[in-house]
Amino acid sequence: MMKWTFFHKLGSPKWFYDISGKWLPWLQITSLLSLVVALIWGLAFTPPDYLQGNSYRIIFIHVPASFLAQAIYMMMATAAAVLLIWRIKLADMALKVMAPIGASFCILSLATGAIWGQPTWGTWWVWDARLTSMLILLFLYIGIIALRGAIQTSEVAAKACAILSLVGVVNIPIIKYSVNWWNTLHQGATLKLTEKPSMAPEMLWPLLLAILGFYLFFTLVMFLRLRVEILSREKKTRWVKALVGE
Amino acid sequence: MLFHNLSFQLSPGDVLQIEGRNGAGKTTLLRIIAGLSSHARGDIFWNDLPLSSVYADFRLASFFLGHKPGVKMDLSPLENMHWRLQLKNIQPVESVLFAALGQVGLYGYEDIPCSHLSAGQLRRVTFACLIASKAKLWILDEPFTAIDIDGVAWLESLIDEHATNGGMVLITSHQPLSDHKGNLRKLKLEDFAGDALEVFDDEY
Amino acid sequence: MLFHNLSFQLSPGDVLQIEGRNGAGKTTLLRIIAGLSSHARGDIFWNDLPLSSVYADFRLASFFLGHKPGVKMDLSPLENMHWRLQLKNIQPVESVLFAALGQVGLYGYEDIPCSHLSAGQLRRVTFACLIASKAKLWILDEPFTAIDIDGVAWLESLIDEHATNGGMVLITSHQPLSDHKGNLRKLKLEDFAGDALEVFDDEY
Amino acid sequence: MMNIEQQSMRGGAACLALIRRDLTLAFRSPGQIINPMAFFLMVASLFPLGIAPDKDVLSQLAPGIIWIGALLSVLMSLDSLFKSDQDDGSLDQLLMSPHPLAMLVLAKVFSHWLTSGFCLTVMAPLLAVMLHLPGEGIFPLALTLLLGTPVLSLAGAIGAALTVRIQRGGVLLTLLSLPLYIPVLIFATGAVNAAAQGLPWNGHLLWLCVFLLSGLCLAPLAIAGALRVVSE
Amino acid sequence: MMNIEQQSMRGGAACLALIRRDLTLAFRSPGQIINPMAFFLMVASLFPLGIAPDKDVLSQLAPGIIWIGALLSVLMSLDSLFKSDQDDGSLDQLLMSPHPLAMLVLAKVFSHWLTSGFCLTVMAPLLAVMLHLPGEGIFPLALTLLLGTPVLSLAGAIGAALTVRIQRGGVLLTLLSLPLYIPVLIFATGAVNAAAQGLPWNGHLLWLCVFLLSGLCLAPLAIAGALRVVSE
Ligand code: HEM
Ligand SMILES: Nc1ncnc2c1ncn2[C@@H]1O[C@H](COP(=O)(O)OP(=O)(O)OP(=O)(O)O)[C@@H](O)[C@H]1O
Ligand SMILES: Nc1ncnc2c1ncn2[C@@H]1O[C@H](COP(=O)(O)OP(=O)(O)OP(=O)(O)O)[C@@H](O)[C@H]1O
Ligand SMILES: [Mg+2]
Ligand SMILES: [Mg+2]
Repeated sequence: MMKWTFFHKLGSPKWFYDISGKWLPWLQITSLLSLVVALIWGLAFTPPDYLQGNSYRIIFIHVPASFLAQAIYMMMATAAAVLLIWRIKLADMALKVMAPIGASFCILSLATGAIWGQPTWGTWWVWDARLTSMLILLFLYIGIIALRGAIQTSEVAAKACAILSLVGVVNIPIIKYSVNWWNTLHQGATLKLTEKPSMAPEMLWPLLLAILGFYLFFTLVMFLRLRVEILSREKKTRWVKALVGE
Repeated sequence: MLFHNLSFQLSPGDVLQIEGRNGAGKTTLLRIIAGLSSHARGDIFWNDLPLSSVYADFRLASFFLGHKPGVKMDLSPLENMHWRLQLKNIQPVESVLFAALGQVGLYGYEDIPCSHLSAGQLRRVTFACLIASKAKLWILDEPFTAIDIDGVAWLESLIDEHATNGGMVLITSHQPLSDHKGNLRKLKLEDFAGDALEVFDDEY
Repeated sequence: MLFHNLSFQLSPGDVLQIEGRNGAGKTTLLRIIAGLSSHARGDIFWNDLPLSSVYADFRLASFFLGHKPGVKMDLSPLENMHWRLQLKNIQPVESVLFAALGQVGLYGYEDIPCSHLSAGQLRRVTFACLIASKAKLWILDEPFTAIDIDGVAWLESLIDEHATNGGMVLITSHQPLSDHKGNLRKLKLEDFAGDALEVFDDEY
Repeated sequence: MMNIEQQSMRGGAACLALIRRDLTLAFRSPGQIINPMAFFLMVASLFPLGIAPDKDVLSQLAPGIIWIGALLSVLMSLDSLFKSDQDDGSLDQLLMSPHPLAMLVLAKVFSHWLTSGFCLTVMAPLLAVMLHLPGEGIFPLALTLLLGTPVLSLAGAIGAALTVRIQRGGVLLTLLSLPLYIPVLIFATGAVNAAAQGLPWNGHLLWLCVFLLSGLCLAPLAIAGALRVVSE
Repeated sequence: MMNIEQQSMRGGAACLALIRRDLTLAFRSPGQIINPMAFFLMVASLFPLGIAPDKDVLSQLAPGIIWIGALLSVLMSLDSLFKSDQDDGSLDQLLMSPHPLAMLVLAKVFSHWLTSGFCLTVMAPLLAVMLHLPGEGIFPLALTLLLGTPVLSLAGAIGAALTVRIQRGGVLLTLLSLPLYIPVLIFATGAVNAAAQGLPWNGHLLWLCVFLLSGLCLAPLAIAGALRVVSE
């Protein structure tokens, strides 16, 4: 019984709107702070790499963006499962707003990777497994956005997108482990939960901070978009009318 | 919101005609009842159980005829009946199929590809399936479309007969149904009408 | 051979209803007359000239409504009327289009994609084109399909009016047409019937 | 409930009837069968035309060309898998059947595979010879196609089900299926290339088996769910 | 006769209305425009995956891959050119128009080209970079596509018209169009390859112009004839 009330509360757009309103200022401050500190630290105060010189500094954008592009997809899949099992409207709204954000991070990862590739590999683009699978992830995002655009009835679109997001999850492990399965140009994982990172600590700490900053920033953007989505979908309800009327 | 506060009950022997002007929501209602569309709010019961829990049972006992005949154009009427009946869990028996086809006036057309049939003949193929399916609940969306005068009379008597044998019929038609046995009821969708155009306001 | 020895003449003010059971060949006949199907044997004249020599003229003055509405599902009724009329050499005028749409009962639906319309509403879009086209000869294949009772009455009066204004109408319908002005003639295809199944014997 | 237990359900018979129907349809309008094969042949024969017709280069490219041809032709034929049923109202009848939809859908996918993937597999050795694939590569090629094309049908059918109500869903279908296709393509061509170079290739093959099994278990459920959802 | 001379015929307006209609339809279900582009991108990105991803080999294959991708995607999009009109009865209305059918048909083909071939041409340089085509080859590639894709649309439309009543005419369309496509493919890739190697390529280009001009003059007549004949 306890569990159910909890879920219904979570599923209520109004509840979420109120709670997220309280979180917003904190999110704004922390994300801005961590991003600014991490980027200044990473770009200006870490020593140049002995192999790549200064070009490696793009790592502070590339790696967080790549991580987020994948993590957002997993969040979408979770939201999709929640939507299909518990039929919670909020999950669909989250699904809808997360897709374009995920696609943006995906594009950012591809772009920074391409820029990085120019000095290190001597080419913008190679057809290696990690890069290609990232491109596929972008296709997945675009597919989900396009499917929603193509189906007019919003309830149908919601469930269809949820199914598609769940089916697409098979690609995440492929992106993750593509570097291990195929010998590719791209670097293997250096950040692992199970092992001690092989990276120099003066590079590692700003990187970790940048990752944190990107996550906070993503949460912020998602909350903002989700709140707009909630208002536009619930515009006929009493509480939104009251809110707007204020 | 196409309609609200709509509620009705169907018992064996009932024929319920759903009436309404073009765009009133007859097709939508029938598709919702058949479980082909999801409904915004409201419940449907079958044998006093919520429909969602006895879908297989409901589907076994009902037959849906929509605007489209559900007939493969490259197959003959006979072949079409074969797969339609198998899907309805009925083992097709050649003699029954021929009898049904004869009854709908397609004698001689058994083995001609359906793409060579006229609009009315095509719909008659579906009626042959209907007869052979032995379903209890018939859901018929404008069954008289493209059917000639003799055919209409025949179909009306078929519906009557089905009702007197304890069947149920849910029908939409713009033509008035003649009611011989007194088991016809009518449901005017206009009485429950919401605003059709409102549907679009929500979306745009 | 679907029919032979069939011959008729249509003058301004005439309404000719072609009757026949399902599969008699009504659709086939109308398509032949409209020049959409080639006919085995026989001649068609338009203004006393063989049709094949004055096709453009004939097409300018006639309007064909078949089993399929000829309406693009992704366009709105208004947009559909635009291209339909332009193809008929008519410059669409906004006010005329709106008037026609209002006349067929689609007021308020002008800008809604046709895929969101019901079966009857979809056919009404074609009638709006028919009204705005100002064609002289109307070739209507079962125009009453999916039209509600009020719509049928309205359409009958429209046909009557067109005939009294000197137009010509060639119509097939299984429903009896009410004849107010006395300009309705009927053509029973059965009287000229060949054997429909023979068609297939030739082929197989 | 009671009704179902009284009447024994003939789900298997329904599936067989559906397979028979789809195969009959395919044989009656043979385009449906020849279509993927002709497309396959076309892709394989356009390449030597568009690219320098050098035997050595060609033999290196052969596995890739053949597999891409197979992938594209399966993808093309998938578009009408459910759409043809939707257009004539048969899909409604499928949805109204008392038998489990996942089972019926699996039957449909199976007959789709028989008329596309299987025919391509049979044809592939011919193309392999035309494109000068080394002899050792031919058997692995056929094997990967045999294991891989059902996965293509299954995964693509999910996309086909999701786009069944969309007017020109072709592109969406492509976009939706592609992410699922690429792993198959990579492992399959990897296997053939390895075999052609005399390296072990059973690792790749194992992956294809895994894909096939998981596809067989999960895809029908996803397809059935998608069909129910999308039919509003 | 008399009637026509009385009323001035607005053939141009009808063509414009048709073009506007088709473009509106394309924009409304954007799949129709993105479809060929996505397919194009897909073919171009599948190849490096299926084939050894070696930069030098790839840059040699690039013109062929791009042109074959363009050819296939135009071909795929042609299937629905007249069939979508046939399915909803619009084709009957087209045939019942008093305006010359060849003109209307040309309008349809033009809007088809705008939504397929033209978009592909715009996209091609991107793919060229992705496939490492040498810089000198990029302009000739775009130019050959600009001249060649209208020919593909025109020639393919003949096939599309002939197969409009056939249920799954895809394959027939392919078979009918292919013989007309191969010369275009050969000359176009020839031009790009020549340009990439620094050789003169205006001879090839001239041939493409000839194809385009003769296609513009003859194809509409053939298409119109085919439509009239096939509609029984
Ligand atoms: C367009 C090209 C590129 C793409 C799409 C790409 C994609 C990715 C992705 C998806 C990750 C996350 C890996 C994970 O989750 O484990 C990643 C991490 C990384 N990338 Fe890239 N990358 C590209 C180019 C490059 C280049 C040129 C370099 C430098 C040589 C590079 C260096 C790294 C590093 C060091 C990591 C962190 C690995 C880790 O700690 O797990 N990437 N990249
Ligand atoms: N796919 C759809 N999306 C949104 N609205 C729709 C859709 N299909 C139908 N409608 C709307 O729903 C309403 C009811 O449509 P429905 O097809 O149920 O009418 P109907 O009573 O069957 O009419 P008819 O007698 O013309 O068949 C119409 O106003 C129509 O505009
Ligand atoms: N494409 C075709 N090929 C061969 N025969 C056909 C074809 N279409 C129709 N027929 C046959 O021609 C006959 C007449 O068909 P038609 O469609 O003209 O009938 P109809 O009078 O319009 O019937 P309905 O009232 O059912 O619409 C039918 O017997 C049919 O079997
Ligand atoms: Mg209806
Ligand atoms: Mg007819």
